[in-house]
Amino acid sequence: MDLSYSPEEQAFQKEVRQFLADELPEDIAARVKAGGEVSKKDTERWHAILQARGWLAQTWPEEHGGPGWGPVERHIFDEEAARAYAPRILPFGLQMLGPVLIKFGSDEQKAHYLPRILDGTDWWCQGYSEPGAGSDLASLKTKAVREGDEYVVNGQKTWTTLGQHADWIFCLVRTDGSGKPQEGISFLLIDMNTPGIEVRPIRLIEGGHEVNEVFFTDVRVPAENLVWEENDGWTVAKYLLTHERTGIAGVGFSIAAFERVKALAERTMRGGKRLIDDPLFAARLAEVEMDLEAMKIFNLRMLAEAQRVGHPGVETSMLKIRGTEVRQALNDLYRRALGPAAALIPGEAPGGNAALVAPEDEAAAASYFNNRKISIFGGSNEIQKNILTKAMLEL
Amino acid sequence: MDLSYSPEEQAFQKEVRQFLADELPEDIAARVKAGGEVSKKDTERWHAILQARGWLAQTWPEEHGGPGWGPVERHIFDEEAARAYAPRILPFGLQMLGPVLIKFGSDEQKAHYLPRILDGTDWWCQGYSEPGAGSDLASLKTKAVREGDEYVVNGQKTWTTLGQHADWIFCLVRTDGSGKPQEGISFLLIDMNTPGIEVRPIRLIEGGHEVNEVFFTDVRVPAENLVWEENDGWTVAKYLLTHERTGIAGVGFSIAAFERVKALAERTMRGGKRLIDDPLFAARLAEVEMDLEAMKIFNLRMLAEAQRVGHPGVETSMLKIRGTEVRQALNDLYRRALGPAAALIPGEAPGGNAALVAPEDEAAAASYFNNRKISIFGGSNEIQKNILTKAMLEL
Amino acid sequence: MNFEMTDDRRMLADSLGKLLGSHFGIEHRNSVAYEAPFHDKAGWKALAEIGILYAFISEDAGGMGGSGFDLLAVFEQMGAALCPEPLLGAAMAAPLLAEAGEDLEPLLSGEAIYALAVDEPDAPWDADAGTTEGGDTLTGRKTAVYGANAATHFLVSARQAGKLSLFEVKAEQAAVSPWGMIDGGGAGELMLDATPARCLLPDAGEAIAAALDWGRLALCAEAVGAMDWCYATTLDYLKSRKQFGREIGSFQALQHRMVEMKTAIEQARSITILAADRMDSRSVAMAKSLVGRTARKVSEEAIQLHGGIGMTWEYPLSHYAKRLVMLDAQLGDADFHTARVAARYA
Amino acid sequence: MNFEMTDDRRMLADSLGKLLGSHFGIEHRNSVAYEAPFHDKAGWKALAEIGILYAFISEDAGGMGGSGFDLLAVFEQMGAALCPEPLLGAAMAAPLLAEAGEDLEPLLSGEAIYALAVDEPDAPWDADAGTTEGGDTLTGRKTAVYGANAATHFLVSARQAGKLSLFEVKAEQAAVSPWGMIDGGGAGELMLDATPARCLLPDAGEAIAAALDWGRLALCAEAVGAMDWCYATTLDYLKSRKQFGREIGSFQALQHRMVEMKTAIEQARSITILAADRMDSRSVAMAKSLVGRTARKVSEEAIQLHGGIGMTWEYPLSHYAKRLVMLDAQLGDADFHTARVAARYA
Repeated sequence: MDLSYSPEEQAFQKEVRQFLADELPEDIAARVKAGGEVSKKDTERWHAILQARGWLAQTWPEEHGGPGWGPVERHIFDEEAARAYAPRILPFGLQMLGPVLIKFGSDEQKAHYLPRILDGTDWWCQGYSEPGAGSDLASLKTKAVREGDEYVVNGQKTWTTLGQHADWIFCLVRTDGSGKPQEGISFLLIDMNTPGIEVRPIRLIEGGHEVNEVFFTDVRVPAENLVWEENDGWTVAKYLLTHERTGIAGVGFSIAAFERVKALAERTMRGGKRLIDDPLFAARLAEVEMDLEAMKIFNLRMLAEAQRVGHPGVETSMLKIRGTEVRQALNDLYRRALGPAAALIPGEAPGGNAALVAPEDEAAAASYFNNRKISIFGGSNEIQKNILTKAMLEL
Repeated sequence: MDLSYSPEEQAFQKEVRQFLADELPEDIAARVKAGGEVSKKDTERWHAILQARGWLAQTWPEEHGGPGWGPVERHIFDEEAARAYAPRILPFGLQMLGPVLIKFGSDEQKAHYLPRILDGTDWWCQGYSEPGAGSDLASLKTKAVREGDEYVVNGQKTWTTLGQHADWIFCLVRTDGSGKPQEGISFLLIDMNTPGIEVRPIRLIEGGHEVNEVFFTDVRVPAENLVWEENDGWTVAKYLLTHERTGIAGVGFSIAAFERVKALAERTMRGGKRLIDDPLFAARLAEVEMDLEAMKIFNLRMLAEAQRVGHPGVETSMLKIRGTEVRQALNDLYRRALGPAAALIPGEAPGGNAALVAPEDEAAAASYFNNRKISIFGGSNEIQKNILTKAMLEL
Repeated sequence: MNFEMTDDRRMLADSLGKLLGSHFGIEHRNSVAYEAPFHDKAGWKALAEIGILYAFISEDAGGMGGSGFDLLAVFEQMGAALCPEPLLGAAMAAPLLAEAGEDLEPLLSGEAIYALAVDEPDAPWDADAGTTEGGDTLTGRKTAVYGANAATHFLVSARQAGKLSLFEVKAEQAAVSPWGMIDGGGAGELMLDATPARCLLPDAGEAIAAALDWGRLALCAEAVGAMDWCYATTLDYLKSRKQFGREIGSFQALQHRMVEMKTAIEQARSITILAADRMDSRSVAMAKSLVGRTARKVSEEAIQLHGGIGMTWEYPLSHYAKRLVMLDAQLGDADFHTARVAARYA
Repeated sequence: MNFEMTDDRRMLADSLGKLLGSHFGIEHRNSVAYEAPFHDKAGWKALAEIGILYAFISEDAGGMGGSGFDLLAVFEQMGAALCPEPLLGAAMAAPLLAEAGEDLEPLLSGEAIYALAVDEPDAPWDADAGTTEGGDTLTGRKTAVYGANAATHFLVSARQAGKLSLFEVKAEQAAVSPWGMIDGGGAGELMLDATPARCLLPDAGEAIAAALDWGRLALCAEAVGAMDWCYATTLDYLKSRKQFGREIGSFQALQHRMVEMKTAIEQARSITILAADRMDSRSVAMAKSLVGRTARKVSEEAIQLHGGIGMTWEYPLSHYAKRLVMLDAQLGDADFHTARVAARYA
């Protein structure tokens, strides 16, 4: 057993740290730390900085512009980036569509789309979920009917994250309704500027706008935008869902969240003593920290296994569950540590002498509420448990 | 709203307290407090004392020798008795068979069996569960075949509490195997001295002997020992299972358990201070106390409703679940409060100067383990949740 | 022993429920709850007209209630409708004004809106720890004053001659920095700088502690009302929503979680009844702690069992969920009150 | 980064597993575990002969192990087989004897059986709080000395010239009041009354703390082994047992609980690996706390998922369940170690 990184990995970790120290814009990191929304511009700036270093498309093979990292390198980058309050890399083009095109796309599709993802020309969003379908992805109803060289698309997608900024959407559509739900699905690339597409915002619980509904009314899509074979899109969809789940535990986010709670509790006074010195609060924090420390090792175990056998195992579902539980527990403690001031709406706090909390802590409650999503989206924890039941229990 | 007992109920409560102070033998109460086993003799003594006062058959109508109590009186008695460390009243004859005979028995059966339950002539045990059946009662396999004026019984019962002391057993047996599992069941009274009956002890996790397996090999039972109609025993069984669940929360036991933990934590030193002054331990105890205080009121709400409409509602299943959770949480804290000394086997502690814990606390761990049963037996908590699902969710 | 509401309270609760249903539908509620002054004058007037403020004052003192069960009847309805009006301040002010022998008519009629200002930033939830000094004027800062925007009067605690005293400050003479609450409604920072004040009670420690307990009970009752709503809504959802070809309510893992939610709510209701009956600080602390923890759990479970839809602003559940989580932070959170209960063992 | 066991450790673990399987079948295990002296001389000798005691000593000092991962390899097997032999004492004594420059041969060969005696009744788990005074003889009382019946030597902490020192007391010169443990194995009260003693380390505070951490790690590893066994056994049961006409494992509510159990065990294993790697007091405290809580939960869930059969003496699970619950009480329970971790924030 050896829990430490190899000398090469340690050197890489140092390199990542140095890169973040040198290249991550301070203003962006401050906004991430404060838990507020990261603008499209911020994301684009950060993507460009990463691409300049060749570190943007982290899961792509080198021949297509990836950095040639394995799961451990990606994990090291994730952890360091989260600690440094870097914005997340938007997954839609880079982690979702890119690998799909590399595996299933035609040579023309690869040549056309991949470079545009890398250089930021195309901002992609995802058209998977539909209203009333939830985790039951295969029940999708959006129809695409072939008419000559085009597909005519009608239907509705939902939970489309950052769709308001997107140039393109990759969609699962139904091209044949006669068989089982999983059959007759196709994977289509659609230009968001095509007539007949309407994007409507969905406001989330805490008030933010990050997801959307996307409506398709007689949207005409060139047939060459079909990826892989017609009616075999489920193969593509499954690949996308199971591909690259090594970052699923969100360890970096939890480490950053833990540091935030601890720092806040150190400077929060409650009746003459620091909150961190309150035995009950400290015990609650300690119990979450233990879970986090355990999860770090559990995550490394999964990474080592993924490196060894070439793909992550079913443990990723356990890590998804525990990862979201730990983050949500930390979000909860963070909000509670603020006491009554937690209630204030971020950005609407009274200023000057009347300030209630440090600006970086203002979004504690909003983050808590927003992060209820992490146990729902991306395959709810209940779905993960069903997956694990099948795999482990063989029942 | 009025949470207090009526003047009559208060007077009754006082009367019960006085009775317990006067009549409950101190040596028996000491044994109950110490959590050890209560002997058959102790139980018989206590039953006789209660019967002398007319308070033994608490759920029976007055015409058959009951005290004419309603659910509130029974609750008051239970609570006071538990606080005073009275042994429990054995339910098999008094709370199970008695009401069954009163509702389903022939006049001859009532006249013969009821007085013998009251005066202690017959010690009854229960023959419901079978190996491999668990909560799925209707799947029972013990067969009774009619031959002339007799039934010939073959099969096996299990989890027969205190069967080692019993004179009689009431059994569910299969008299017809052709229909649905619930059909073809009959309710039979069997003399434990009949040839062909063998009682084998089941030792429980903590080492105690309170339950048994009972084997029947060609046991001949007079046909007059059939209660109610042949093949309609399921009606009787259901009545027995749902009858009189108002005491199901075990509030009295939990109150006594809470007092025990608190008293122990008050006299236990941990590194120079009392355990009760440890903020973390005190907080854990406080959280259980709140649950217990809530449950007391929840229980009273159920009793008031039972008194109003004549029978308890589905809330009894919630009270069963929460009641066992609270008791088990208190058992857990009690064991933990003892620290390393909790491990010693009751009755085998070194004496004299080397004594480790007060004799009354010796059984803490044994009780903790033994009481894992309360969420399993009598309809496991999972079964209660299924019952509640059907009733409340109408799903 | 009787757990039925009296007819009077039942009638009040029913008419309150009807009024809230017609006046504070979720869209109107949201427009009031999330925009200053977080207060609908017409709605407040209607609430006052059906007499709910009288529920906070005993008959002896000119009201029609004044017991814990009166608060229960009112605030359960407020919670079920998620009404953001600043009623909490009135519930706490009423016994204080009565104790001080003040004219109660302005409060009872709804003309005056009172807010209680006792907490300070470094010691929220602990009136005794405040450092504001009192006299003819007050100087100091009070934090998280609920209903500050709408208030016409503040009841302010301050130290005077070594004792905790209670003062009245008129809103027009006070400097308030208001802020909106993420779960709806408004609060404010009361910035006192030689602010004119009138002493109502020179020795007010016990009276303030009791008033805070009234407020805590009100919050517990509000939570119970909101939890009932969440449970019923989630149950409806589980019965109607289909996934993988069947009602999601047919999944046993979800069924058992619904049973646990319902059981927890009944426990929370029970301890709230206990607190309303006893109205001693221990029972109220137990109720606020257990209800605070249960409310968060119910909120989280209701969202999770709904899935994505429960996360959206448009779906009313999200607002109930926010309220249920955030009310724990008002007047002492679960751990604060657990520690109070635990301290009594010592 | 590599989470595979080295070949040496794998071989040791395999041969230990085989030996335990053949020698300590559950019936023999129970007869040893629940009857004084809670020790099977032949079994102990066999354990010593395959060299497991060498795992506690570094190669430099004449052993073949000495790292946290060596302890892991040994105690996981001990836990999986529920072996009651007094190996914990040896694991803690080994580094102390090495530090003191004592001859290790008697320990390594299994001839000498060491027990550590540091806790006292009013301050269990806290060696520093002991009041026993040391010198040429010792007077005082040590509590919960594990393996006391079988021990040939006691390593005893006592205060000497203001410092915590370590003494050796020979079993034949000691007064021991032994007691059996409900989860199997024996402990004893060491009653010291001018008992002859030999000082091994005059300034032993750090060494004793480190030795206790080795013991805690051993208990964590033992728990992981026993939890794996419980999980596998419960899974088998769910697959084979039928109720209401179907495998009980087909009930989704039970499935989800199995997933939670498995996830919790993997977390416990992970933090045990962390502690074995770091062997600092914070990591060990975190491991002991998380493992202690997880072990209890696994024990309770395994019984509950089995139903009545899991409650019986005859069914091996009940003994694993007892061990998993009770090992939390050895060398500091979960709350004790949580408080230690929490105190580091201050």
